[in-house]
Amino acid sequence: MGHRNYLIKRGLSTIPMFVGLSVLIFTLARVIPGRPARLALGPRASDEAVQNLREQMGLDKPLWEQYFDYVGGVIQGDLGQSLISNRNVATDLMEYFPATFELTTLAMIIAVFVGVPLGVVAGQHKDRWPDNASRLFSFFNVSLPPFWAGILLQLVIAFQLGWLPATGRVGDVSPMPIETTGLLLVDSLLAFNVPAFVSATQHLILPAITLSLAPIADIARMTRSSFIEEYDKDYVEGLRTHGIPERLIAYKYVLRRSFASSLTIIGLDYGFLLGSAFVVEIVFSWPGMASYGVEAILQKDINAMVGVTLVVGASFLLVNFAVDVLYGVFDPRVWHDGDSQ
Amino acid sequence: MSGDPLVSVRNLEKYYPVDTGLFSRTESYVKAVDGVSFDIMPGETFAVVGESGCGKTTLGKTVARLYEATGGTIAFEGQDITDLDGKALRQLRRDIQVVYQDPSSSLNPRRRIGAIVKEPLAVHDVGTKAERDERVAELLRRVDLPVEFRHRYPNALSGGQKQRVAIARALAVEPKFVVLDEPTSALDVSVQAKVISLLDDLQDELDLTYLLISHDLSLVKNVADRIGVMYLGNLMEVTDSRTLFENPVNPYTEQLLSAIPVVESGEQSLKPPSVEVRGETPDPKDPPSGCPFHPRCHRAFDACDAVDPELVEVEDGHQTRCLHDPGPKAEAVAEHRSDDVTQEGVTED
Amino acid sequence: TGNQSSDSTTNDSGDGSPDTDTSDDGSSGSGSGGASFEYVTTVAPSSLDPMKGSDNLETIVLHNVYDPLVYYTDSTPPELQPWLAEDWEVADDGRTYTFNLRSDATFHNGDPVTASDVQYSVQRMMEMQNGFSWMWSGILSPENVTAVDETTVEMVTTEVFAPFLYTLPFLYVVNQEQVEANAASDGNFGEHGDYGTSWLEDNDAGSGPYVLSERERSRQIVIEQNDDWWGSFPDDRYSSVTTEIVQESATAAGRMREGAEMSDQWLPLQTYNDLEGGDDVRVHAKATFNPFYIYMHTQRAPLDDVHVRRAISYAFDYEAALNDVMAGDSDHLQGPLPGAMWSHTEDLPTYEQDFEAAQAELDQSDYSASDLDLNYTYVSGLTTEESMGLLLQSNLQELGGSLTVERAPWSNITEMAANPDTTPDMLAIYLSFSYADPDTFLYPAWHSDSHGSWTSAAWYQNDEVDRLLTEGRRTVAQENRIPIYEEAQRIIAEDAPALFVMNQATRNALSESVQGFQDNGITGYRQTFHRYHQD
Amino acid sequence: MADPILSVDDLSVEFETYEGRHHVLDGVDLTVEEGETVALVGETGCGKSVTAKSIMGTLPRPPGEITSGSITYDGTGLLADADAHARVQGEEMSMIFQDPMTYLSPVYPVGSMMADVATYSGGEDVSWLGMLKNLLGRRANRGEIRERSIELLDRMRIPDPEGTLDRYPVELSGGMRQRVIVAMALINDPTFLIADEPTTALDVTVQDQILSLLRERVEERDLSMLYITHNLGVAREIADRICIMYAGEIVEVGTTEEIFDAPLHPYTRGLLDSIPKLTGFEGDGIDGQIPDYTDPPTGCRFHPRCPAAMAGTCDVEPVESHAVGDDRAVACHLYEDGMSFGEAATVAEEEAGGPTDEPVTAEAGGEP
Amino acid sequence: MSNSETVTADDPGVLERRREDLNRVVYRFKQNPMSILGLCIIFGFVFIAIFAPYIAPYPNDAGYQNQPAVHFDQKFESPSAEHLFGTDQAGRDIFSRVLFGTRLSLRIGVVVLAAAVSIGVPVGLVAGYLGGGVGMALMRITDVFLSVPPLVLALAVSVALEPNLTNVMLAIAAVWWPWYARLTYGEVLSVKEETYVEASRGIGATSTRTIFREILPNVLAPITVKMSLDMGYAILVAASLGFLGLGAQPPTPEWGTMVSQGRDYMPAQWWYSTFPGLAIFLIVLGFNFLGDGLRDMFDVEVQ
Ligand SMILES: Nc1ncnc2c1ncn2[C@@H]1O[C@H](COP(=O)(O)OP(=O)(O)OP(=O)(O)O)[C@@H](O)[C@H]1O
Ligand SMILES: Nc1ncnc2c1ncn2[C@@H]1O[C@H](COP(=O)(O)OP(=O)(O)OP(=O)(O)O)[C@@H](O)[C@H]1O
Ligand SMILES: [Mg+2]
Ligand SMILES: [Mg+2]
Ligand code: NI
Repeated sequence: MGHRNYLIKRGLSTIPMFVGLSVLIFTLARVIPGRPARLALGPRASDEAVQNLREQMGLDKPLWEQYFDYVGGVIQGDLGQSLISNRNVATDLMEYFPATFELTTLAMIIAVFVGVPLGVVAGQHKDRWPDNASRLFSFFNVSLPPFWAGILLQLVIAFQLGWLPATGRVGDVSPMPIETTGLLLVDSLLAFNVPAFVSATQHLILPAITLSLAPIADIARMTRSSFIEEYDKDYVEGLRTHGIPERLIAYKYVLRRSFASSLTIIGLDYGFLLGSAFVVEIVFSWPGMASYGVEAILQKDINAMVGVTLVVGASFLLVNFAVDVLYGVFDPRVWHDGDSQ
Repeated sequence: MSGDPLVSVRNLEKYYPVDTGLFSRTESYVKAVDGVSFDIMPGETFAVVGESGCGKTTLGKTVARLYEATGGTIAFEGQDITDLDGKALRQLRRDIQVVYQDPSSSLNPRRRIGAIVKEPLAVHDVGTKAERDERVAELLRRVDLPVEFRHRYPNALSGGQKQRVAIARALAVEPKFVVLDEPTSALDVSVQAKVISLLDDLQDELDLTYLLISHDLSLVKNVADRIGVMYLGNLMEVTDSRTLFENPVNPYTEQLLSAIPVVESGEQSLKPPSVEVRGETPDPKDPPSGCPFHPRCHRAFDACDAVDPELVEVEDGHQTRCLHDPGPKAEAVAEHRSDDVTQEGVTED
Repeated sequence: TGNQSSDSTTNDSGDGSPDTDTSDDGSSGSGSGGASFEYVTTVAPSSLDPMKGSDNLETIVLHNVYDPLVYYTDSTPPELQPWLAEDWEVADDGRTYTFNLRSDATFHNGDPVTASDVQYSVQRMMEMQNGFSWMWSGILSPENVTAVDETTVEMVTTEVFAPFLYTLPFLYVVNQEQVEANAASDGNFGEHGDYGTSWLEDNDAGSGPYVLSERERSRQIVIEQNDDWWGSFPDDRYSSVTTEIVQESATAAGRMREGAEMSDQWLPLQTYNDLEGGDDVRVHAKATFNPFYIYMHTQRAPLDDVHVRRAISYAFDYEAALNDVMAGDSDHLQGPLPGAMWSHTEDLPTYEQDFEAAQAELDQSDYSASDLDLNYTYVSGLTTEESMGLLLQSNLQELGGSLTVERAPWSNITEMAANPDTTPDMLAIYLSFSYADPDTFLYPAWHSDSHGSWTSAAWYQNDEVDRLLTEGRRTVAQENRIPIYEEAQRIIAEDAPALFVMNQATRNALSESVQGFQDNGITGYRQTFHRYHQD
Repeated sequence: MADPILSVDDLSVEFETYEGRHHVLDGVDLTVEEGETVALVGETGCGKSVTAKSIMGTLPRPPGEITSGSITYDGTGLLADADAHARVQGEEMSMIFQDPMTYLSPVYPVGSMMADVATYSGGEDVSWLGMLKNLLGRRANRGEIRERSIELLDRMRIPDPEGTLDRYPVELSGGMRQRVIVAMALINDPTFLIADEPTTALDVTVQDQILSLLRERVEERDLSMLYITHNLGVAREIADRICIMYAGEIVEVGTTEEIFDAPLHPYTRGLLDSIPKLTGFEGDGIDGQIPDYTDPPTGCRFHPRCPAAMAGTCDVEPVESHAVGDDRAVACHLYEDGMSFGEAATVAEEEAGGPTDEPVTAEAGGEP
Repeated sequence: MSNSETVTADDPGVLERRREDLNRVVYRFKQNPMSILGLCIIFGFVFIAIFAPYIAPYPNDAGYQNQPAVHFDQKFESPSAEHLFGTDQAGRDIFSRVLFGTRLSLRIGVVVLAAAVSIGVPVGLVAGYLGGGVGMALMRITDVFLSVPPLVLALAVSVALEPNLTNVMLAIAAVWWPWYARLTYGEVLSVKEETYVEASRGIGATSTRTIFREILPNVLAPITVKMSLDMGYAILVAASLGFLGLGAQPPTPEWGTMVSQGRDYMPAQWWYSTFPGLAIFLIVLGFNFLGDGLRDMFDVEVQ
């Protein structure tokens, strides 16, 4: 089997997942008690108006028909009207998603760049103090409720020390960079807008750190254990017997394999991170998709809810696809799965 | 040979589908067992030898109905058991038992020895609880294990002891036919000898019939009545054990024999003249055309990569599968045999 | 009866000019140069379509961008003042209203405001069935609105509906031509396509004092002074208003400290308290029209017994509610109506905490204290409502009963209230206010026609009250309506279908520099920026 | 005779584990002469690999600990001087491993590993920069090393050696991998080779091929080799001299013919008897199993399984190695006082006759 | 009969054998001080949960015995000897409420995991054992669930149902079972390859018997370890839902809700959010320590 086949196959396998996901979310959204049409029209709307809106939204059709209508729309980029924003959910998401993306991506980057070295150091010094310290640190991180960690950071760093802003995505800068990617950091850089960039970075730091705490721990733990496991492998002994320098063994051979194992965790953690974003964005008033999603769920804005969950699920699937591809880069055996025993 | 065979296998096939990736609906197979036929007489030990991956285990387990055959038939006591299922199959299991290669993995590490040996009795609902306990004690004694081992977990036993437990379990329901899948290959020689002699004793005592799978020709020579030599899913040569060593006719058997490291100078004379061994077992997913052995064969000629030979009888009870003894395919061979090429002309492709 | 004083409603606050405290029209035309005003809010508007918007921030923007026919003054209770309509009259049948439009009003694109625009606005409102349209459903239909000539509109209500004029400040007039020109052809409204709804989200088609100049969803809305407005601005006017949407009350407070002009009324009490200490910020607190009730399900045992309801009303600790839960500046409600509303009467039975009286009432009922095993539901996230529930819980315990406090999202509550079986025993509600008429409080809450709505969660049924409330609607003259409503209030207060807990003070934080702010208690009309000016 | 190139004297190794202290090697003596192939033969767990690792200096410490003894290579004491050990290990010695499946890094093409071995074996350290260069595939003498590898693989009779270098281990069969491992061991022209069961995982036919390759190479380069196996047949094919090991002790040493023709130690005899032979097989194996190293039997470690164990002697007195002729030694109480095989056999007969067949119940050890 | 008695007489004795097993466990456990600490923390919390009414200075402030108390006149008192953790907006003692909150958190953890395990493990067992189309289908469904972050799905489910505590627990269980299904599936796949499973078939055991006697006992270890790690996560997710406004009904003290409510009063009334958060942190930490110790002990890798 060649690389391309592997990629195509792996890519195709996400399609049924995506369909399953949409069915799941869609069904869940429709069985929610409470009449979205009434909610949309405000508490004092007449029954007649509600009924009209129901028809407009197709809520009186059988569920499967609604589903196909919906999927038809999705294919054309129409995620339906949001009841709370009165806009197409797709438009809303285009606005909110970049903020979430920026936040989660930075958090993931922090997590990888802190977690992997931490895991390697721990693995190299197994059962000695750097290992214990790193493990303890990891334990603390996973156990911190993200919302609480965020609040504490705000309390200390923003309120007490005043080093960084507590909430929001960007300060009072003018002119604001023109939106091209929606990612403020990128946009402000593109526009050479230094104040905006600085402000956006400052605002990003606390929430990104908060979000990254748990993945740091996970990645460190995974890297550590796969590093140790790999270090125990026969071929490492073989290399050592041949007199290969320890540094080369550790960083060329062992790390590459153990990083591949950590990659799987990174993929899973991305999902976890998207979940935590739901609370962290609230804490930091981050104008992202998660706050929008929470609102949508609480307000039973079904289209928005389905849209948000779909996007979250899709990002998760995509990231995991990317992770699998990367996995193949680090561990070429994957490409040859099935080539020979 | 006289009387009716206990086990009779005809054209047995077992193919494993291979996932060839994109879009293809598993059209490709590993033909682990590809048309194997043999009979086993009651009370006899029939051995199958061959190199790793040639399909020995698959053959044994298919005969024991642990795997579904892809084709062919298996008859036990004259009755076709190829398609038994459900209750009838479970009933059959009392008569056919298997002892596995790796004693460590064939015992559940979380159950005590007593429970493991008792399991077949419980499954087939034999006797009362007290009777079963009694039987377990008896079985353990029979395989030379102290009875108090029943309270131990497998990991507190040595490899040889574990294999004895496995044997005790196999014997619990008084089977007639036992498939021994490399029962000693995971054991040290000093322990292997003990287990082999135990199996030998049991066979005499309980009137058992064995299908012994092994890769150790020296071992097989000493314990088997008849031997089948297997290569890439096919039996290459079948005969009684004495004949096989004294008069091997198949080139593969010759190579196998000549490669055995021996420990006694006397043995050397029993080996066929040394022949050059070349190549390795091909990828079973992509077997060579014609005779499966031809790329490695020191006697191959140009017909070998075109014609697939059949197992033919060269003398009474001695079958071989080689174009040098072509059987019904004689004409096809003649067509290809342009010249009397023996050594050269065939290269690995 | 009441067809007499139809014109008396027209007279209030005179002659058709906006009630700017300083006058002199000269300054109004020469636009720019005014200061900019920063309004901070934690609530994002969902729609800026004048026929869709109906909540707080939406109406703030709409009132400043669109002109209705009539307008509220900034007194409490507010009166009506001429706006696009210079004057109007009500025919003797109490159903036919004739409005004379002012001729100098133009839309922001320069088109004159005409009678047919008004007619179109009604049609758009009633066909879209969104936003405030419920106010007129069953009362006004588009075909009963006629443009008599360029500047005269006639509206005929289906029945006599006395509060009609008080509802009109919520009927914004849009530029028909402009809307139609910008309507997308595919939409839910047949020949009208989408009725211009999507265009109106980012553009305006109004004639009001400000022009919508920029809208960045969930970040800010900028409106700029309309130089061609027919009305006049004060001297030190604010020529541009930026509504900044922040997520956190803490951020809002921060913006105020940094010099924003005004913040909305939805910040936590604590934040206002914090702000109050600051230098340049003052917090304006006033109890206007924000009554907080705890409905009791009058059709379910044991609350179906008036004595039980009264007993509970006597058991509640209003003192603690007003002073400890709240900050002491809210009013104790006397009966269903806020004190500031006309027709409110002082002479009503008022409940104070009095366990003896409670016990006495309980003794008169068929139930004993142990039967009081009730459930109190409030809207998730509203800490005040939760605190009130907890307070009531401990009060009832003292009485010998018990109460479970439950939270539910608003969306569930409206659903629950639709059915008597799912309506909770007790429901905490801020009875949100719309038009400045007692009817807006009484009819939706206590008339049996309103059953099924969250405003009527007591499932109160009293034929006399029904009769009075209907009559109040049918009676045109205000002086005749007052006794009717007084009587209704008295009966309701005696029946105690709800705990009339308080009329909560509304707070707004303002920069010291802002002048001209008057809280008239009406959503959106507090923030009529064209009335504000710098000191 | 010249000094042996390798001599191991009285080597004892212990392991600290949570079950307690394992006394694994107990005074191992071993010599390898220049150009000689010595086979170290013994059953699973008897300490063959531990011996090899001690010589190579790759014994994991902890948990392992060398409690006594010395290892001398070409006159250099290795245990005392870690640097010398590292140098010798890198420059002079090389090792081939048992399991071709696990001794190659799965994530690099075999050529890359070979190149690293060629470049770095010798123990010199690598700078971060050097490593970066390495990772980017630009090492100094790349072409030369590649050529050397190709040539070597070719001599290992690997078809398409050039292509093989770029393949990953998964793409190679077991036999191919083992050839690559052998090639890797030979790439830097070692003078001393340790082969730890290099053919155990292979089929007889492939084993045959690898053995003849090794033999050729050893002869051609005049290598000294310590060949570890549990297969006496293999030992017979490859070795000049054989050391039989049991439970961490060398029980018998002798030339190949001597060992096979006249085994002295009861264990050796038992072992030989246990092996199925083409000529026949009556052997009954040896009762019992290898002892528990936390609490090894006192006296002779083999005595609980020994058919000729002399009560009062074998279970009490530690055994010494007794030289029996040149080049031949056996560690058994039977041969004390320079007894010959014949004499010992009589003693053994008597002893074995005494205490009847012990039931398996008496199997030693077994407790976890 | 006499024989079987002699057999048992040889027996080292059940009790002794048990003790032997226990000794080994204790030994492995002692190696890992963190897991001991974890165990102590958890015991501490269990103790608190059981004896909360006796430890808490103001049990009624936490709604004990359905006699909830409020003291609006004492609202927002900062931590003092009288109120160790200060008071909240209703003047209730936060210390008492935090102590009582333990009960709820533990209950959530137990119920959620019990539910998740009783769905996920059978699904994983069946999918793994049957394999083929059925197994594939089951695992695809599981994967779909896995592709939505637990918190998001739990949020949606708990809104879809009425948002009360039971449903919150159900919601979390609904998003949790797939992890167990996947873990079990993976374990079953590897255990299934063990020869003893085939051997069980070979002696004629039915599938059910094979699953329960041979496979299940061998997959329990990783499941147990995961459960102890997950107790913490489940509590965390429940707290997050509480934080988002879906949790226990007042006046039942729930840590997440308390943190969330306290947030409105930051930074002035910092104690309101801080202490409940600390409690969550500690209990989750305890379970993580313990789970990690167990993982070392059973020597399994779970994610
Ligand atoms: N479950 C399976 N699925 C696919 N292929 C299989 C499976 N089991 C065995 N094979 C393949 O079938 C062939 C024969 O395998 P089998 O285990 O029967 O060989 P064997 O002779 O017993 O080998 P060994 O000596 O190594 O035990 C091999 O190529 C193997 O890869
Ligand atoms: N790292 C280690 N930690 C603890 N004990 C060890 C270690 N390495 C080896 N041992 C113990 O030393 C003994 C000898 O092991 P060794 O690997 O030398 O055996 P071997 O003779 O090579 O066996 P095999 O033929 O199975 O390879 C074994 O009992 C083993 O348990
Ligand atoms: Mg096999
Ligand atoms: Mg070894
Ligand atoms: Ni490939």
